[in-house]
Amino acid sequence: MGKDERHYNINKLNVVFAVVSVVLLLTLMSVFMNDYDRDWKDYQRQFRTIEIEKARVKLDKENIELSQQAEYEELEGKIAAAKQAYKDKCLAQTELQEQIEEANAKLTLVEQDYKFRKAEFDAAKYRFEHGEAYHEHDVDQYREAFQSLDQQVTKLALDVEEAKTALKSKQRMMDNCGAQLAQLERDERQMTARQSILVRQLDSIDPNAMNLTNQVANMVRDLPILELANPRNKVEQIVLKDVTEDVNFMNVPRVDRCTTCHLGITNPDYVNEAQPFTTHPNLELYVGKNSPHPLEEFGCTVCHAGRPRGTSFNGAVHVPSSPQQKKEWEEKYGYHQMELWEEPMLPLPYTEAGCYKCHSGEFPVKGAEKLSTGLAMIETAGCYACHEIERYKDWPKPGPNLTKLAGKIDKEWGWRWLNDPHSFRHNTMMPSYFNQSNNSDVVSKKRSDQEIHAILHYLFENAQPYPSDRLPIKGDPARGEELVASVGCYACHQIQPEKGDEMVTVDGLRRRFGPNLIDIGTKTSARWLYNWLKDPNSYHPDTAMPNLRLTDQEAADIASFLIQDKNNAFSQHPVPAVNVNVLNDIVLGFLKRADTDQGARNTLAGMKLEQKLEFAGEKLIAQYGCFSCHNIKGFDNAKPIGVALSEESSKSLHKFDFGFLHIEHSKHAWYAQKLKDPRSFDKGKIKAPDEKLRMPNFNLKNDEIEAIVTALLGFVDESQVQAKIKPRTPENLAKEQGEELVAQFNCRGCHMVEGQGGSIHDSVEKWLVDFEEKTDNEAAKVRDSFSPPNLHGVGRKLNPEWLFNFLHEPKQKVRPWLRVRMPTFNFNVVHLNTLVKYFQAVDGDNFPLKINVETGLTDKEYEAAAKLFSEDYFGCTQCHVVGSKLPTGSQDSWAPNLALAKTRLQPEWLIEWIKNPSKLMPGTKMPTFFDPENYDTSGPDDLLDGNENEQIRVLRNFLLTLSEEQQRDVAAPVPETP
Amino acid sequence: MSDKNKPQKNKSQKTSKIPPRPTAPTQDAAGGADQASNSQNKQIGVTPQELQKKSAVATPIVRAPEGENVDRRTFIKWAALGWTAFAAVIGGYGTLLLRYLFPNVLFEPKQSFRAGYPDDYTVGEVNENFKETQAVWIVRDAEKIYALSTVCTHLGCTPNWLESEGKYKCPCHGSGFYKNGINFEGPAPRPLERFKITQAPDGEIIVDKTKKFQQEKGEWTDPESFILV
Amino acid sequence: MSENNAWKKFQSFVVNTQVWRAIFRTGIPTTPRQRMMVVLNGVFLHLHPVRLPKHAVKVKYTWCMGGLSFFVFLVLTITGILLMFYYRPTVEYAYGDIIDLREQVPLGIMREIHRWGAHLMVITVWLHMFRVFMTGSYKPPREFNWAVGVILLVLTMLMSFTGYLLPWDQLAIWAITVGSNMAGATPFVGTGGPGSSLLAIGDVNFVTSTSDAKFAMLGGRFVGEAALLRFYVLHCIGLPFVMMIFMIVHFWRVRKDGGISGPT
Amino acid sequence: MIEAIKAFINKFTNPQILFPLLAVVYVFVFPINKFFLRINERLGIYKLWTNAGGALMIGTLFSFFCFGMTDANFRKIVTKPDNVPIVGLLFLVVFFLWFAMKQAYENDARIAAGKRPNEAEDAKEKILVWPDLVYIELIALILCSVLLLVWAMSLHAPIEEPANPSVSPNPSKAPWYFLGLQEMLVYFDPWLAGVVFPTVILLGLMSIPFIDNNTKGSGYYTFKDRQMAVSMFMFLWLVLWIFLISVGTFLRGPNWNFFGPFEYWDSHKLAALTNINLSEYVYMIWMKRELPTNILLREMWGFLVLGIYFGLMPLLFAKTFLKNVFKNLGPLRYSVFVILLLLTLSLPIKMLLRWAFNVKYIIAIPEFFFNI
Repeated sequence: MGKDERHYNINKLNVVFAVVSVVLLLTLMSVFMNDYDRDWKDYQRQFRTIEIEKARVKLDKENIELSQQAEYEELEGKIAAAKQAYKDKCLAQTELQEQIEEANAKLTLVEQDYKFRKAEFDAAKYRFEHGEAYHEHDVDQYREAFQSLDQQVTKLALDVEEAKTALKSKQRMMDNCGAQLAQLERDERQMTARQSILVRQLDSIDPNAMNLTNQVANMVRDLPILELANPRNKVEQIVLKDVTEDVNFMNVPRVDRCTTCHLGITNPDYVNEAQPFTTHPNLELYVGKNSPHPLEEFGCTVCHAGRPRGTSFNGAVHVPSSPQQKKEWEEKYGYHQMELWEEPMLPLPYTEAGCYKCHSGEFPVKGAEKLSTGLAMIETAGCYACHEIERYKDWPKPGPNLTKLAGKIDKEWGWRWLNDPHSFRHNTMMPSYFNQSNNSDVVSKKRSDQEIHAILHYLFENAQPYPSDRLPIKGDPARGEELVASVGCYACHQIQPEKGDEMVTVDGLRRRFGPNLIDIGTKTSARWLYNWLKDPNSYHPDTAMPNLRLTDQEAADIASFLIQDKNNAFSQHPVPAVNVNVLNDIVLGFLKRADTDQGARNTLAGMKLEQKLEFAGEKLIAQYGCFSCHNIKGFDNAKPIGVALSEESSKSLHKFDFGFLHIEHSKHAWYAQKLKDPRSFDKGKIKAPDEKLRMPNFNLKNDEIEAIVTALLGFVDESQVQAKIKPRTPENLAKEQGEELVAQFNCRGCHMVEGQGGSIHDSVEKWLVDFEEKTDNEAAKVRDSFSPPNLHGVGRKLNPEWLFNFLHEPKQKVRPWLRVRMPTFNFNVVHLNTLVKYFQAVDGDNFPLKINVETGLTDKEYEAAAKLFSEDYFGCTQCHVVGSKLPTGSQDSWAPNLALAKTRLQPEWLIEWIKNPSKLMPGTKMPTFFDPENYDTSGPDDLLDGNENEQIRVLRNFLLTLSEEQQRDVAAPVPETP
Repeated sequence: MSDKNKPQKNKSQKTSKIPPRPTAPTQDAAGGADQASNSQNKQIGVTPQELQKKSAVATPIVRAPEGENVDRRTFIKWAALGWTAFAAVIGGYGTLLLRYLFPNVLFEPKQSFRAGYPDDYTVGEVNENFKETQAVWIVRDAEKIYALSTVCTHLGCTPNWLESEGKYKCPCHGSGFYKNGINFEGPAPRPLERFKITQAPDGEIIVDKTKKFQQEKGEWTDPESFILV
Repeated sequence: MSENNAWKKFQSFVVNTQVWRAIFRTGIPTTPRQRMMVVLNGVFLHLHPVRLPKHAVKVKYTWCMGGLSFFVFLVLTITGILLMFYYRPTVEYAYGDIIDLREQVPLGIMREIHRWGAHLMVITVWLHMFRVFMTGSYKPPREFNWAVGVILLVLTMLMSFTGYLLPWDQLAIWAITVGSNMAGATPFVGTGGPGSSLLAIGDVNFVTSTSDAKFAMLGGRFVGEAALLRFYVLHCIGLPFVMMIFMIVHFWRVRKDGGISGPT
Repeated sequence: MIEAIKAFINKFTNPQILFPLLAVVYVFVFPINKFFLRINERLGIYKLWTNAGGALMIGTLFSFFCFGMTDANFRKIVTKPDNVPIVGLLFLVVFFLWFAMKQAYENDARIAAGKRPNEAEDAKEKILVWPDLVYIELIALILCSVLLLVWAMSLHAPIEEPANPSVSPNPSKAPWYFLGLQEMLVYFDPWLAGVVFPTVILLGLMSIPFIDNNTKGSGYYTFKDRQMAVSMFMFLWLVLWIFLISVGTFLRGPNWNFFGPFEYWDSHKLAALTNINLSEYVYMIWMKRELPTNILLREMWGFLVLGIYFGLMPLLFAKTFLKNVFKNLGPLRYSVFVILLLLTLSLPIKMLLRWAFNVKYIIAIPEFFFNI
């Protein structure tokens, strides 16, 4: 062996080599299979099965429908006959056919000849033009060539024409012969259009419907490797250039692959299919082709979040909406959440959060009920006061002004209230600071008692006197009760003793806009109430509580009614005495922050009890942030104490402290826990009293929490969707600002604005039943007449000047029969302008819109108009108030005061209104006098030659002459100041 | 110059025997093939038959050394298996590379668009809805619907549809086209192009701009170039 | 005198240090033996034999085109590497980066050198081939090396072609469009090539605009983002890698086939 | 006067004139067999390969460019940054052609006189590589570097407007070294000009050593020892490669129309394209009837022509004027050689058919993109 210079046995080497090669080959093959095997392919296969099934069902239906149509059968028969006829008559004309062929050949030849000669001609033309332009030597030669070709081409063109005519005449004979068949076939195509599409669809997907070759092809095309060419299973993606993904260094186009598995998402046929094939709900609003959010332009993840490029269940970072679902997914998909993805999919209950990033300027967000509720909760609870939120930057403080506190409550009540506000008023938005999970132990409790004392002390010491008048007259509680029910208090307030179990809604929150007035007698005095009602701004300059212009008597009545309600149990809650030792600890703690231990002790020793209380009170107010919601003397410029929330949900999950709580590690779970029990993250932690979490407990119900969490999840960085956000045009800004004011002053408590609101209607109905002796049915019928008006279209309808003045001081009685009052709000000029602009912007009009139109009338016209106005024709006064004259018709159709038309209404609008009221205000009670379907014949024929336009114009002008004082012979004027 | 020996020897091997190829056999075990091809080169003008014969003789690459020529059959079997598998692996690597070159998705802008339903178009109308966004006219005549490119075949300007005159007229150099896209005046050398047009399962029209049909190539009769209605 | 002496002393000290001798084995080549050893011992000079027939040293015979091609290749490699520091192969940035090479980057002339060097290399390679043909140097035993040379010629042109796209200007994309359209006409595997419609089963076409030769080249249906990246990778890594391998073979075979050709 | 010269050159450079002319001149400059060699000698064309001849060629080329540079249109095309290398290439090719041929003729003269070629004389002496060759190389590298640096400084690399896929420049040209192929596109479909021919060129180049079994002429410049090989190579290299590149670069303007070197590139220039397929010739023009609908029937004439060209011609050649070659090479090598030769010739043949008879395609099956 040594001689051969060999060591290994070649046979053995061969065997080893063969084995390792085969192993490598097998490994390589499994690489291919591993790459080939993807979940989404299974889904696409499944989907195809469903698709085939659906198409088959549809086709069957279509076929049955067709076969039931007599027309179709008839057509089939006709076609068969026509075909036979064509075969017999037309095709039999062999001579003609030969002629056609011949003519065709001739034409082709002549045409080619012409084409070539024409090309030569064009080139010669250029050469000649060029030669002439540049004075070339051979220009004459070029000219000659050009001219001769010109002649040839002209001649050939004629030849072509001739050949064409010849062919056409022959062809026409043939065509005429087959014209009937062609027409019939066209009819058939039209009739079977849907069927043939289905047939074609099935041909392309259904193995049973295709021939063998295609079956083979469809198998082959999806094989490993070969699938590179023309596969059926493929990753679907939507690339969105203007909806970006934030990759920290920059924003890059978003690439959504969700539709790879969610294949039926835009197809309404799949409503009842299971995920992932089911149709998206509400295609008119989302994803649908004609919706405002078409799939191609918005994709999926910009709203739903998740990992857009993922093509597997876990890769897309789905998030279960409940623990059960999580368990289910774990079993079914091997689910686990991808931890290193910042934007996991929004769980189903919180999906509406996705709307916010684009619709952050809207109040409320239309179509997103839960998100709107969440935002309304944030507004009502005043979260923005402690937590900076971009949207609520300039909003007033949500709590009452405490600078004149001493005039309203006593210290004892104050102590009990601070100790546990919810025990006095179950649904108050004043949150609980004490008796919480991190300060309920005995030591903390003792400390809390003293803290409350200190805070109250500070507040009372620093309260200005409230120069309130005594009740001038004795009030009548019964009348007070009726007034509360009728003037409109229930638009914002409720008197609700028990916690209801109704779900929180935007509308419900409007009725909770002002405090629940239950047990108010325990809280304050009739005197304070009287003064508050007469002039709320004197107690709280920024209050949203308007002035209802109550008479002294009315105010006294209401005060005396409200004061009756008392809560004795609450009053009996013991108030502990001031404990100097505990107080000393508190004071010392605060002192030590700025001093040495000894220094602090020295200072403490030098303080009197009063001083200690005052000192501790101030520090505690600063610590708890009371000033964020309430005006408190000495805290005018203090900064809010909470975390800014404007882009809270763009924050990395790592920045959320879950403490020692065993809850799911997700933003939504954290938010929910924080809202449920804000202090619970302190659990198990050892903290000094001033280190403890401070966020108070709002006693929120689960549905309220869910709504708020939805809104919070929506608070994200908007840079990704800049291109999709409504442009900040003056109109849109006017709308935004107006909507903001509408929310701030709770206009929707009384009015329908942009189709939402009018929360007061129910209580108006109740009032009608309770106090006006109407039956339930009657009340339901006339409740709209006795409720504040719908503000739909007022931008176009009202004269902006009038609107401005009316909002400022609503003295004029447009609807004198109403008991509910348009109160006087504390609007400043900016507010007023904003509102007027807003209403105009909503109606698409530019501010300021004021058209001067000629409103004069000739005598003849006046006469005609007066007739139209009268009972004989339109009978306007049946429903409309004119001046102080109430309508003659039934209450449920009473309508505004026409005497105000002159100053109040836009003349142009009036024309359109008279013409077709329900076009401007769908569902209006105003009758349509001119039938829009047959407009030209709709008016009375005997006036103004039956010219409808003229009739409307004179009627409009007539209305504009009406006034409170003088009216020409229509109704006896009884002028009266409102 | 003094030490001439070494390079000289080297040289003599290389240069002196050209042609034919240097005869000094390379010292590897697979020298057989080399030698065969050497002899081939010596006599110029080998016929192909000869060539084949020679190479056939030269094929056994490995001479079984003494002591190993136990079972020639097994030997060949294993060698064949090993080398076949190895060749398959090399082929597999090639396939891997090939497959890798074709991604599953494309980031190119979509070349197809949905254009509503046949009923959205009236007979005889030239629909300009997609002229701006997609550079396509959709035309419906008595029988069919087709999609015309709005790119002039002359220099790529965009012609205008003149309803009253029933023609497309290019503003750049005055080329004129009939409603069906055939050129009849001006410098345009050929008719406008048509695009692939099909119907989705829901009956919606889909225009695919990746596939063009040119009249001069006789492609307008292709069933994908129109929809029958 | 003493100065000179000191210098000599210093010189001999340096030359006799272990470091010096570790690096330079032969010393200053003044004797024929040392001159031989220089060539024999140096890894780079070892490309050459120690001595050559006189004609092979004459520029008249060799034109030096092969050596220049290699040199220009090295220049292109170095300038290319430097250009990569400032160039990003994306549709967003490529064009601007090229502009900035002239406008802003210090010694951005690197790009000019690279571009003209590329043209120069094509020319020198052609002329090298021309010279090799004219001296009949492809004849046995150099047939194989001639074939390797042809491959290197093709690779040179492919290098130049792939680099042509990178500035991402009109010149670039249209030149590549013209070039890549030809790939689209490849028989059987190009959509526009003869026989492509035969590679179909039933109604299912297997050669489509996303699965033909042109697509494999461009990574897209037309010259776009993917094409830029593919060409960049091929230009900077793929083709140079292949080229290096063939160059090694080429140089090795030049030596093994008996050095530069000459008359017998 | 100058204008007249320019007009003349404009016309003269039209490929339809220049190419045949070049082909004819080529035959005499590079005589492929004894017959042409005799003419060559009689006409004294071989004198081109003397110093005076070299000076004449370079001088002519130089003065042509000098003259041309006075013309704005010429200047515009020639000084386009990417065209400059081709101007350089032209000079280099002419120089090195002369340089190689000069040495070849010198050697031929020596051999005729019974001496050995110059190289053989030199080869007797051995030279140490260090320092002679190493220095020569170093100097060459330095010169090359100087050239590159000066070139880089004096001429900016081109950068045009940003890429725009929707606006194609007219004309759109491939990189200059592929312009020969693009020029072929005028006469052949892309699958031939862009795929088949380049492949054949490469394979053909690689097969040269195996077809050329002439043992003489290795390692020295010579013409007469390898007359046929050199002449054929010159046709490919000078006529089909360098010339076509020059045409593609300098003489093809908008719409790939021909423009003389002094002509303004007017994108409105029209050239009559009246080409017609062989089948149309046969059926429509000669038989005066419509084309048959059956593709095979329609194109059988084209297939017939091609069959004759590639099937019968080699046999015919083998019997006639390539008899010696056939004997020399044997059937296999001969087949490869002759097919390559025929493919090479197919380009000028197709050009001539196009110019003389407006033949568009010999076989036209656009249905399968199969046009020849």
